[in-house]
Amino acid sequence: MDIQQYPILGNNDTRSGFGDGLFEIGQQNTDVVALCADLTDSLKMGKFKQAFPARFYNTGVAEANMIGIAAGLTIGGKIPYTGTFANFSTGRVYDQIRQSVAYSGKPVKICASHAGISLGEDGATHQILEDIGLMKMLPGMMVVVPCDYMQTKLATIAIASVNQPVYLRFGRPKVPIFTREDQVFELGKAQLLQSGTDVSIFACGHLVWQALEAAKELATQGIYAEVVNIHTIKPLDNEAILQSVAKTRCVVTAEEHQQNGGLGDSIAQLLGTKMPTHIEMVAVKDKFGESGKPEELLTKYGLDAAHIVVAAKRVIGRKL
Amino acid sequence: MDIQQYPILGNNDTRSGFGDGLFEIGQQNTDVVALCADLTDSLKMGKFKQAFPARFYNTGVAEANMIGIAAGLTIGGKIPYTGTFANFSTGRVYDQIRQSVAYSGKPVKICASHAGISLGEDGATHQILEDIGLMKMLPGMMVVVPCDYMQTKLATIAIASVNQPVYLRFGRPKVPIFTREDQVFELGKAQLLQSGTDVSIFACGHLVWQALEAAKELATQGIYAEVVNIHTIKPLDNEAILQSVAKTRCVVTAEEHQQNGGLGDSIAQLLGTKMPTHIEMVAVKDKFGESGKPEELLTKYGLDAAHIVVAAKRVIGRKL
Amino acid sequence: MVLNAIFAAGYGLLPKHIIIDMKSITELQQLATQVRRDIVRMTNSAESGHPGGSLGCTDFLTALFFNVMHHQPTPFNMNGEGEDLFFLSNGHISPVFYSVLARSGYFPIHELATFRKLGSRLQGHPATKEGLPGVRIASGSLGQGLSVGIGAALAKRLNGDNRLIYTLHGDGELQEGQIWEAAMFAAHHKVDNLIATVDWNGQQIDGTNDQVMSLGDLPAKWRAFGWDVLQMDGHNTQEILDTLDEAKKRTVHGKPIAILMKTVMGKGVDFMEGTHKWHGVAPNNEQLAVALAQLPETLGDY
Amino acid sequence: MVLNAIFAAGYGLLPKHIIIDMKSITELQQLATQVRRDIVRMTNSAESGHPGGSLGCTDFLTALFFNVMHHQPTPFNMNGEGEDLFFLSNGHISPVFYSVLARSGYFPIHELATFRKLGSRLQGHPATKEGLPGVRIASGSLGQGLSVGIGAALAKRLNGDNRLIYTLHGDGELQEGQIWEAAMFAAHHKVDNLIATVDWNGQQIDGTNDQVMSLGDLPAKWRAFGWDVLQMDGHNTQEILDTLDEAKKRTVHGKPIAILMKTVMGKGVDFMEGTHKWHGVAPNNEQLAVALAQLPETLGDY
Ligand SMILES: Cc1ncc(C[n+]2csc(CCOP(=O)(O)OP(=O)(O)O)c2C)c(N)n1
Ligand SMILES: Cc1ncc(C[n+]2csc(CCOP(=O)(O)OP(=O)(O)O)c2C)c(N)n1
Ligand SMILES: [Mg+2]
Ligand SMILES: [Mg+2]
Repeated sequence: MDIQQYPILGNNDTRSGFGDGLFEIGQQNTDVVALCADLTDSLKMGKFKQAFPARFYNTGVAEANMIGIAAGLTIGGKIPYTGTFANFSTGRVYDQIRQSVAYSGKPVKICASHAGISLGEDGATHQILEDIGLMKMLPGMMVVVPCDYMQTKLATIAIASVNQPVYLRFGRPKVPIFTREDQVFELGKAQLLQSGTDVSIFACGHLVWQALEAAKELATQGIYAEVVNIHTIKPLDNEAILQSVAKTRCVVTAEEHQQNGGLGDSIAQLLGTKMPTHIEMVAVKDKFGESGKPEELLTKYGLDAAHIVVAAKRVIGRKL
Repeated sequence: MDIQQYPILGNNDTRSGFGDGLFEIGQQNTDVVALCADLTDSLKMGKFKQAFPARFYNTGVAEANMIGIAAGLTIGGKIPYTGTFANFSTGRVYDQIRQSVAYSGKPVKICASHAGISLGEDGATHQILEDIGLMKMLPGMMVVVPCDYMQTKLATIAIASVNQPVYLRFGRPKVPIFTREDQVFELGKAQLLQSGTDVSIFACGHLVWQALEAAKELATQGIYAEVVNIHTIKPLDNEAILQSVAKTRCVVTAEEHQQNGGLGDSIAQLLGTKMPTHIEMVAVKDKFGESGKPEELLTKYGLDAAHIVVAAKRVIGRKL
Repeated sequence: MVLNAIFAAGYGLLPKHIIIDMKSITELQQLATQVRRDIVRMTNSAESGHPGGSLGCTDFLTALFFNVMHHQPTPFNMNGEGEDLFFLSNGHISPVFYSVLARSGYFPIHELATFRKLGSRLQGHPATKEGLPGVRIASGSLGQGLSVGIGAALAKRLNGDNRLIYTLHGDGELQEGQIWEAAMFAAHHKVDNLIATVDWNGQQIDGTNDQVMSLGDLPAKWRAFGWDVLQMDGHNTQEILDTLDEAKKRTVHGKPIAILMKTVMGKGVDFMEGTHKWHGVAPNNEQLAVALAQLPETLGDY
Repeated sequence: MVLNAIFAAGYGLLPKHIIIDMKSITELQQLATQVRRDIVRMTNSAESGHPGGSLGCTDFLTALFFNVMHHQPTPFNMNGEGEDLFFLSNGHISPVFYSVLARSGYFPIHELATFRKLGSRLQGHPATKEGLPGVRIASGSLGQGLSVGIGAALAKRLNGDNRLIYTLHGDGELQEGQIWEAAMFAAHHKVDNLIATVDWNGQQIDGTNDQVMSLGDLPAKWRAFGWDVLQMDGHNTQEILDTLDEAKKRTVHGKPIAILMKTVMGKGVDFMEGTHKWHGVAPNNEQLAVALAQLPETLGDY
């Protein structure tokens, strides 16, 4: 089997992809407005703010109000991007998103940085591991979790044209860039990064790179993993997933999220209702996070290539 | 096969079970305090308020504050029960529950009425179908969804002794009472209501009665369904579920909740990781609800005995 | 004032002086009586809903929709360019909102009969999903509408559209913290194309505001949050028109404007007046008959 | 004032006059200098954390923990019967909180070295999960601590425990609506065993409050919400003690008490003073050296 080479093109945080994408779409489309709740630099929204001060609103530390204002701005034809940490983008304002955005069908783009445990030292109050689950339960909400700087940039631009609410999740630490600006990036379409026959690894966000690393390691052991980037968790690309599983007949899911409610559960639901298959989930096991360096935490909470390798071997051993 | 008879012992709303249970535990335990956000009668908390005015707090229309105050009351040894509609008990205050209750390990009892689509005429803004999913993602949170008046009463009393946060979900409409006051009710232990061999129906809340009705109907067609009441969704009684599925080899889940994130997903996760099995989910399919009479809505959204029957037959036809 | 489509072609440019259908005080009062009939009939028929706050806000909303706002019922334009926009934050008083919308021409008045029934566009709380003309955002979960109104006001500013945003809030609703987040924002960002009205009926579900959660010195609260505050009697049509006029004059002066409107919950139906008991209970058939006897039919029932 | 276990057996009955370790102003100031050293050393070592607000609140928290509160560091009692309790609502200033706790005897001072490191009890934001003595609730997500403090105050009232609750809040934090929900509740329920202090440094992450989201007339806001309001200079130890004394005298008079405390973000380290830039940035080694040179070691570094 061929192991795809994904050379590291650089190292950057996905939030910078958001900041750069926001600036670019702001240039292209004057209806794009941006809101931030006192975290402009953390969200990398400074470039947009500088360039388009009249289209940038700081709400102060008041996230609920930010969501409501964003919803209101759509009435008047604006395309609002809200930016704050993932916890304050979702859990803090769930009911506001639910009523004023999702149920009202307003095309607000809820953009969330510092998602997952890899935000590091700030600790569990900030490390939300439930945001994918929160947002995917809302009817009409698109949920997008790009894998690196470049894909986050493309996703940020792409969601402007989607006439529905979108949740865009990204993170804090610098991670390898391995997708290219000229990639085909289509919302809602899973991305086959590595073909394989023995196990399907479905990953999102920071764990896509870990999945590719795991596949390389597995290949040295004669195990050929298929790696699929599920950058859009909702709507889920059922077809691509079922097609891969039909071939490999066992699954590993990998995400920086609670096991309950995340990508893994979306796939378990799909398979349970369509094609029962053994699954191993690489995810946080119903625990709060803690302070530490991003890499330390990913290892401690079992969210790295090594754990994906172990999970893959285990699930292959259980194939039906 | 024997079809268990569950005579209807009465008709009452589960929220009255909460109100009566709260009053009873309030008599037994002077550390029990109750809080409500301007919905005292809807939550049936009037009896407690009347009897123990000094231990009852109305926060007005301010749910976030209510949760924080409840958390604070535990520091001082109190056992606070908060009461409001399910939407305002969860989505409105997710971050407050997350930080001040769940992560802080405070034994607040979050009691939620008017859950699900059966709240009826108020419509989708109030019909939360995501609350089980919201609460089950929180580490340390127990999630309890009793099936009738009597069980809600017992559950309300039982959770006082659990030294951890609990989410207790119940509803608005009057529904059959079929469990008895002297029943064995153990938090965390699934309740086998009907033995069967052909399919396992795992249900919670109002849909347990519908599942029993469905089993009766299926029996007339020579299909023997096992009906298990999963009144505690977290921690899930994995053992009981796996034991049942080992026998029946196919599953229907039934709940008044979004399919994404609910009981069905909990069971799909368990089975996908332990015992892949065909599942049919009776749940709301990624839609908001609407105004109408409870029964009309349960039918329209596919949440009744008839739909459970169809699902059971369908999944039996797909058995591995 | 209600505009119809023909005048509105190419609006946004709509000249300020086109007043198609300005009502006299008497006409407004008659309209209000009809709206009150609609409210009690709708809630009776639905066997649910919120007559109390609806009846209390009838005089205000009638005046606002028929003599104050520049708006165009048909064809309904979600983005409302060139129109004044209204947002109902206390969504539970949907009966009065729907009645006023229907009677302004947004949708057929006979549709009021479907209120809260399966498949209706008239959801228990206002919703956009079913496409009811006149509703621009869902409400019902309290506390969100001021933020939404501010967003719409900011959009108007960006679009160079000098029409105004009106919002309505319950007094109990002001206990929600989001209201004060929004209040602070509007002052800071000088959102001065916004007029927020509070239904100051002193009642909420569990009792009076003072019993449940006192609002204290309410004008002082709004002033401390940087708003220009007016007060009015919400049942005196002339005073409503004058106050709204004054409020409009004060727009574009750097401050958001709050009108604290004293009302009586249940106004117009004697047995409903002044008690929280009628916040969210529908009249039964007997009660309906008594109520209707107090509310002469003026424009024809739906 | 810090009490130790031996005096506290059977407390709740603890007599008011037992003052074990009352410090002079000079001693408090020396302590504060040491706490400031701890803050810059901890954040430097963690390469993250929030020195700015921590330094600004050092004088207040030192005075509070060493001369004002009746509290018992060991054995730590989560429920704090018979003790005054403190809640840090602006959890990001955990460095000053941890330093003051350690130096009060809640846990060994050498543990300050573990701040924000894997496996530490000193989480980035205060947490209870790891069992750090002195922390009674998690904070970090802003806006929640006033509600929590009110709950603890109500519990004290129910328990017939006449000790007090102290809370601390950032000024940016006051932009969160939950604060105003809590403020309204405390006034309505006359929670008068509560003293809430605001770190009025005029700064938040993106700039000054006035740039980001002006708090307007802050004393007027608290008064309009029914609170008894005091103001003080948060860097004048004598004024802090006097104001806290006055605040204590005003408790149990039917109103919750707010102290608006003027501080300078980054106080005590010249290059950090008065700018939001040091809200959440750790000093590097060079900056640390400069900072420490301005802060003489008084009680011994951890
Ligand atoms: C966030 C939220 N919490 C609670 C409710 C339930 N609720 C509906 S109306 C109401 C009382 C509101 O009082 P007020 O705003 O004064 O309205 P009025 O009773 O005067 O019509 C409450 C608590 C809600 N709809 N939304
Ligand atoms: C709910 C919430 N929103 C946003 C943040 C991110 N955040 C942390 S501190 C801060 C600024 C707070 O300003 P202030 O309270 O004045 O603290 P200071 O900067 O003065 O220390 C923000 C926005 C948070 N921790 N919690
Ligand atoms: Mg009211
Ligand atoms: Mg500040």
